Amino acid sequence: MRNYLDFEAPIKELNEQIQKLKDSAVKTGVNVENAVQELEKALIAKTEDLYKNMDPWQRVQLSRHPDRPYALEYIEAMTEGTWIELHGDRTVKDDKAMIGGFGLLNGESVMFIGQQKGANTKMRQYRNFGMANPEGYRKALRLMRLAEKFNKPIVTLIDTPGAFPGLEAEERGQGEAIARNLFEMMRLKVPVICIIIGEGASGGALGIGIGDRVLMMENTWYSVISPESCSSILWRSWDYKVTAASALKLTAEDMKWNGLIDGIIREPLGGAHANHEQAISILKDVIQSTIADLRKNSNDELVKQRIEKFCAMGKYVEA
Amino acid sequence: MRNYLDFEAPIKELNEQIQKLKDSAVKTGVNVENAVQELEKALIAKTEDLYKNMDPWQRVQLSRHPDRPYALEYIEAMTEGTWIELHGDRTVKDDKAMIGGFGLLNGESVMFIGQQKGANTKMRQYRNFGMANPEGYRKALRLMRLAEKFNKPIVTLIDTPGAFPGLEAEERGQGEAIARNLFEMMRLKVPVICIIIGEGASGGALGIGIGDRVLMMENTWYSVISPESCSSILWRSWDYKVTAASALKLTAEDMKWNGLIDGIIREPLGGAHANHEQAISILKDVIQSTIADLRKNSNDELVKQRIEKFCAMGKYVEA
Amino acid sequence: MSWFKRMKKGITTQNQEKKEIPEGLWYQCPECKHVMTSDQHAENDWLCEKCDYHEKITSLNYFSILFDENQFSEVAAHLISGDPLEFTDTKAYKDRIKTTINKSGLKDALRVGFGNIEGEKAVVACMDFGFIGGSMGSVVGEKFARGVDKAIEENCPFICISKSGGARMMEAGFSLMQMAKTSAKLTQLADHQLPYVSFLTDPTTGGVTASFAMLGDINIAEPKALIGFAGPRVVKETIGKDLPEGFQSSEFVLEHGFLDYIVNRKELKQKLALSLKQMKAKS
Amino acid sequence: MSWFKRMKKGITTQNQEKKEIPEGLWYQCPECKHVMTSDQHAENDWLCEKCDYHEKITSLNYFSILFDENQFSEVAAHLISGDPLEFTDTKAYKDRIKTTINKSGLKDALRVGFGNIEGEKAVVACMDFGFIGGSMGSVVGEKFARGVDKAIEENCPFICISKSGGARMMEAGFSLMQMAKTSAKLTQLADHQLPYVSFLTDPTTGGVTASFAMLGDINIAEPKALIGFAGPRVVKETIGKDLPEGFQSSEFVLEHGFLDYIVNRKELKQKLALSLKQMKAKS
Ligand SMILES: [Zn+2]
Ligand SMILES: [Zn+2]
Repeated sequence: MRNYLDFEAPIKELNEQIQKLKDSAVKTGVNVENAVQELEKALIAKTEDLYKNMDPWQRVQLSRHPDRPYALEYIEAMTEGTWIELHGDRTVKDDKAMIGGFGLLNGESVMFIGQQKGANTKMRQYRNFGMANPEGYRKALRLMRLAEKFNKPIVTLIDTPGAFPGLEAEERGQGEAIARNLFEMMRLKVPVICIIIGEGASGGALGIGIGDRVLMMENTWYSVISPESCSSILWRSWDYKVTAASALKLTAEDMKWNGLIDGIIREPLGGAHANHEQAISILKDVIQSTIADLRKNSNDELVKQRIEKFCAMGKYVEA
Repeated sequence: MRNYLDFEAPIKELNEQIQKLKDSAVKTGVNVENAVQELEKALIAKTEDLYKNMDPWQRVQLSRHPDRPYALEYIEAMTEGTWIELHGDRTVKDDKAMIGGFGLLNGESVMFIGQQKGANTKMRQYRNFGMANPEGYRKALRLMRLAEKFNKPIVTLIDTPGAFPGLEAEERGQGEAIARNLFEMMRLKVPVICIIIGEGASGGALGIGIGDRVLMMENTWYSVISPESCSSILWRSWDYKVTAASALKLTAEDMKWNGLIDGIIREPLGGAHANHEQAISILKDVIQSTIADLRKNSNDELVKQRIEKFCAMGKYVEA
Repeated sequence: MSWFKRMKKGITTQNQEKKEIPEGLWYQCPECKHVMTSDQHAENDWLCEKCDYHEKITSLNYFSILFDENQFSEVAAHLISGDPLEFTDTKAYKDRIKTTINKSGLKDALRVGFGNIEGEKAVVACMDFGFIGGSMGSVVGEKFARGVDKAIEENCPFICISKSGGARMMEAGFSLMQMAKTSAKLTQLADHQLPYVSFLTDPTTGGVTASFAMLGDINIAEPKALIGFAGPRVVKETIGKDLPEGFQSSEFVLEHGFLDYIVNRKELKQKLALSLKQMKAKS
Repeated sequence: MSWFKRMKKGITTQNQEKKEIPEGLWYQCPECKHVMTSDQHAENDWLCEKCDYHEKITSLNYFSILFDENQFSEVAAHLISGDPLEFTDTKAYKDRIKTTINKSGLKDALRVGFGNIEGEKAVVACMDFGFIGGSMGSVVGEKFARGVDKAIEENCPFICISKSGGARMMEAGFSLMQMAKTSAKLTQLADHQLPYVSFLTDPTTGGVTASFAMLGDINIAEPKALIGFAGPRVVKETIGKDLPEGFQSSEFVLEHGFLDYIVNRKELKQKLALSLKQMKAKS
C-alpha cells in the first residue's frame, strides 16, 4: 500500500478512482478504457499542479515521505549487483546509520557513502533513524581515503535528521568527527559529489557534504536546523514550523538561488516516492555525467576549486 | 631509601659500610677519610665487576629496577622546564600509560613519546603499569603526525611489559592500533629515534619502536616475549625464566650483535638507577648527536633507509 | 543585591575596557560567593581569587591578556552582518543586528587581532558571547577567513578563542556553510605549515565545536568550560535520564581524548607562547 | 570413534592434496556432528553441508579455491628456516624445524602463489597453521616480502590469508622484527597504489594481528573465526572473569569496526575478485 501525505489527498483520490474503475471492469466486463484515460490525464494535471505550488513545509514533509527511496536502494539499483558494503571505522564500531562501499557504475568503480534510514520500525531503530554517531563519520572518512588511494570518485547520499545527540556520541567526539570530515573532505584528491536525497539537517548532513558538486533532489531540504527545532528555539513554541520552513530558505530552489548548492536534480512527476525506478535512473545519469564532467579537471584543480567555492560562501557588509 | 636487587647485595653492603663509617666519624670526630676512600674504591671495583658479568636474567631484573628513571623523568629533566604534555587520541580517550608532547632540547623542539610506569602503587595503577591500550598507540601516532607536520624530530622512550591484554583493548583493536603504527611510522618524514629505557616487550614496545635509530640502554631488554611468559609457554612451567632469558638473546649486546638494533647507550656505573643525573645527561647527549646525524639526510632519504633497514631483518636459508 | 547582578552583567557583556568600570564596584563569584572589588577581579585576569572560577570575558579582555603591552591591530574590523535571507522570527534579523551592535558595542561575534605574543607575531581570533550568543554567521566566517589570510601573509601562527552557542539560525544555510568555510581556510593554513591553536572557553557548542574549534593542531581549554556538540539539554532529552557529573566539562573532554591540555588563564600566555615556539616549523 | 579423530587431524594438518585422502573416509562436523564423506566435504570447499562450519584448511586448499583452474606458480618456495639464535627449549629449534618439515610436508608457515583470479593476475600469500601453529619467523617475513615484490613487479594486487598463533618465539627478536618488516613491505605496495586484501581465518592472533593482518585496504574474514591480539585465555586472566559470548569472533570484530565484511568460503572467490576490480587504481 502506498502512503499519502495530507496534501497528497487529491492524488490519492484520483488513484483510488482509477483503481475502482479497473476493478469494476474486471467484474462487469464493461470497457472503461476511455474513462481511465481521462482520469489518468486528470491525475497528471493534478499532480503537476500540486507539485508546482509546493510550499517549503510541504517539501520538508516530502523529504521524509515513508515511501521515498533511501540510500541503499539507490546504490544497489544503480550498481546492479556490483555493490559491496564495507564496514567499520577501524577504531570503535560499525555504525549502521552510515553505509559505504564500492560499486560499479556502468563498469566504473565509485565509492558510495550515505546515511541510511530504515523502512520499518525495526529497521528504523537498527539504522538509528539515519542519525550517525562519530564512528559513522569516521567510517565515512576511512572509506573516502580508501577511494582516494585508488583514485575513485566519491558520491555521498545525504539523508539525515541530524547527527545523533546521544551521550556516547558526545563522549566519542561528535563535534570532532564532523569537523575532521569537513577538513579532510576539502582536500580529497578525487572528484566528490554530494547529493541530498532526503533530509539534510545541519552538521550531520554537512559531515559528508563537502564536494565539488553539491546537489539537491527536488523534494528535499538542507539547512542549519530543522523547521521544528527552529520554531522551538526562535519562537519558543513548536507551532511555527511552517513559518520557520519558509524563513530558513531550505528548499533546493532557495539553496541554489543563494549559491549554497551547485544544482537541483529533478524528480519524477509526483516525487521520487511515486516512481522509484525513474528516480534511480535520473540519479544514475546525473552521477555519471557529473563524474565525467569533473574528470576533465586534474585532482589538484578539483581540490583548489572546492576550497575556493566554500571560501566564497557568506554574505556580509563592508561597513 | 635506595632499593637493591638480590644480586646487588655486595654493593648494598659496601654502601652501608661507608655510611656507617661516616656516621661514626660524625659522632667520634675520628678521621675516616682514608678508610672511606678505600671502601669507595672497593665499591667501584665491585660494581664494575658485577656489571661486567651480568647474565641476561639479571639485565631483565635491572630493567625493572624500582629506582630506575621512567620516561617522564628523563623528558622533564632533558627539556629543562620546556616540556608540555599533550593529551588524547582524538577519538576515545587519553591513555595514561602513553605520554607525549613537545619539549625543547637546547632550544630545538623535539616530540617526545613514551610509555610511563608509576613510581608507587597508586601511580602504577594510574599508569596501568606502563601497558597502553589502543588509544595510547593512537595518541602516539597522532602526536607523531603533528611532529611531522612541523618537521620536528621524534624520540620515543620505550618501557613496557607489553600492550594491555584487556577486554576493552581487544574491543578497540589493540592489534590494529599497533599494526597501524608500524605502517605509519615507517613513512614518517622526520627523523625518528627509538630508545628502550627499560622493558621492551613485544608488539607493545614495537608499536612505538620503528625508527631511523633504535637504541637500547645497557640494562634493558627487548624481545618478542618476556622470559617468564616464554618459560610458561615453551617449557610449560614458570621455572625456566633464567634459561628463557638467555635463550631469547634479549640483551642490548645480543640485539646489537644480531643487527636488530642500531646501538647501545652506556649507563652510569651501577646502572641508570644508581645515578639518574648522569643517565639523563648521557641520554640527552645521545639524542642530540643522533638528531644532528640524521638531519644530514633528507627526510625522504630517511624514510627510504628506514624501510630498507627493517626489510633486511631476518635470517633464513635459501635451500 | 541588585548591584551584584548589574556588576556581573557588566563584566560579561559590556566590560570591554576594564577601566570603564567605576571603582568601588564589587564582583561576587558565582561559584564560591567570594566577594572582591571589580578592580581586583580584573587584575586577577577575571578569576576568582579564592576558587579560580573563570568568569566569561570579552575578546578585548583576552587580547589584553595575550598581546604584548596590549598592542594589536584589528583585522577586518569593519565587517558587519547583512541579512541574506531577510529573516524574521519574533523580530527582524536586521533589527536584531542593529540593536545588538548598539547595545554591545561589538560589530559581530568574532574579533580578530594581530600583534605579538612574547615577542612573536600571531593572529588571534576571539569570539564574543555577548553578540547573539557568540553565534556563527557570515561575518564570523569571513573574519575568521581574513584572520587566516593575515597569518599566511605574516607567516605566523593562528589562534582562535571559541565561545559560542553554535550556528546563527537567522542565516540558516549561510550559517551552516561557515562551518565548511572556516574548515577550508584551515586547510590553507596547514598547507603553509603554520600552527593553529584552538582555545576553547565556556561555552563552546554546536557548529563551532563541529568545525574550527576541534581542528587545532592542539586544542586547549579553560578549566570547567562547557564543551560539546549537542547541548546538555538535548542530550538529556535524547537519553531520557540525568547526565553524569561533569559531562561535557573541559576535564571530561580532556579525559575522552579531545583536548591537549587545560590551562589556567593566568598561565595562558606563557604556555601558549611555548606551544607556538614548539610548533614553529623547521624548514 | 578413533577414526573420526584421525580424519580430522588429517584435514587440519596433513591434507594438502585432497586427492590423497583415501575414498570412503568420513568427516564429522565438530559443530553439529553431521557426518559426510570427506570427498563431499572437499567438494563443498571443506564446509559442513549442514551448518556451514568452516573447517581449517591448508594453503593449497585455499589456492585450489582461489586460483583459476588451480594454476599458480610458487614464489620463494625454496626458503627454509635457519636457526639464528641457536634456540633450544625442550627441544632444539633446528630439530623442531626438521621434524615439522618432514611431518607436514610444508617448508614453513607461509606459502606464496602467483596466478589468476577470475582472469586477473594476483599474488596470494597463505599461512599454514600446520607449521608450528602458523607462527611467524624470518621465513614467513621474507616470503611475505617477496610476495609483495612479485605483486609490484607484476603490477597486481596482493592478498594475504592469515591463520596464525602469532610470533615464533624460537626466533625471538627476529620474529618480532617480522612485524616491522611485513608492515614496511606494505608501505611499498601502497606506494604503487596496488590493493592489499587481508583475509583473516581461524585463528588469527598475536603478532600477525598486530601487523599485516590488520593492514588491509580491506580486511575480510571467514565466519566465526577467532581474531584477536591477546589470546582469549590471557584476556580472561587479565579481567578475572568470563569472556562475553562471541568475544573475538569475526562477527564481534566486524561489529567493532575492524573488518569490512565476512565472507562464506563458497562466495570468497567471486566477492574477492569483485573487490579487487573495484580497487584497481584509475590512473
Ligand atoms: Zn570563587
Ligand atoms: Zn556442521
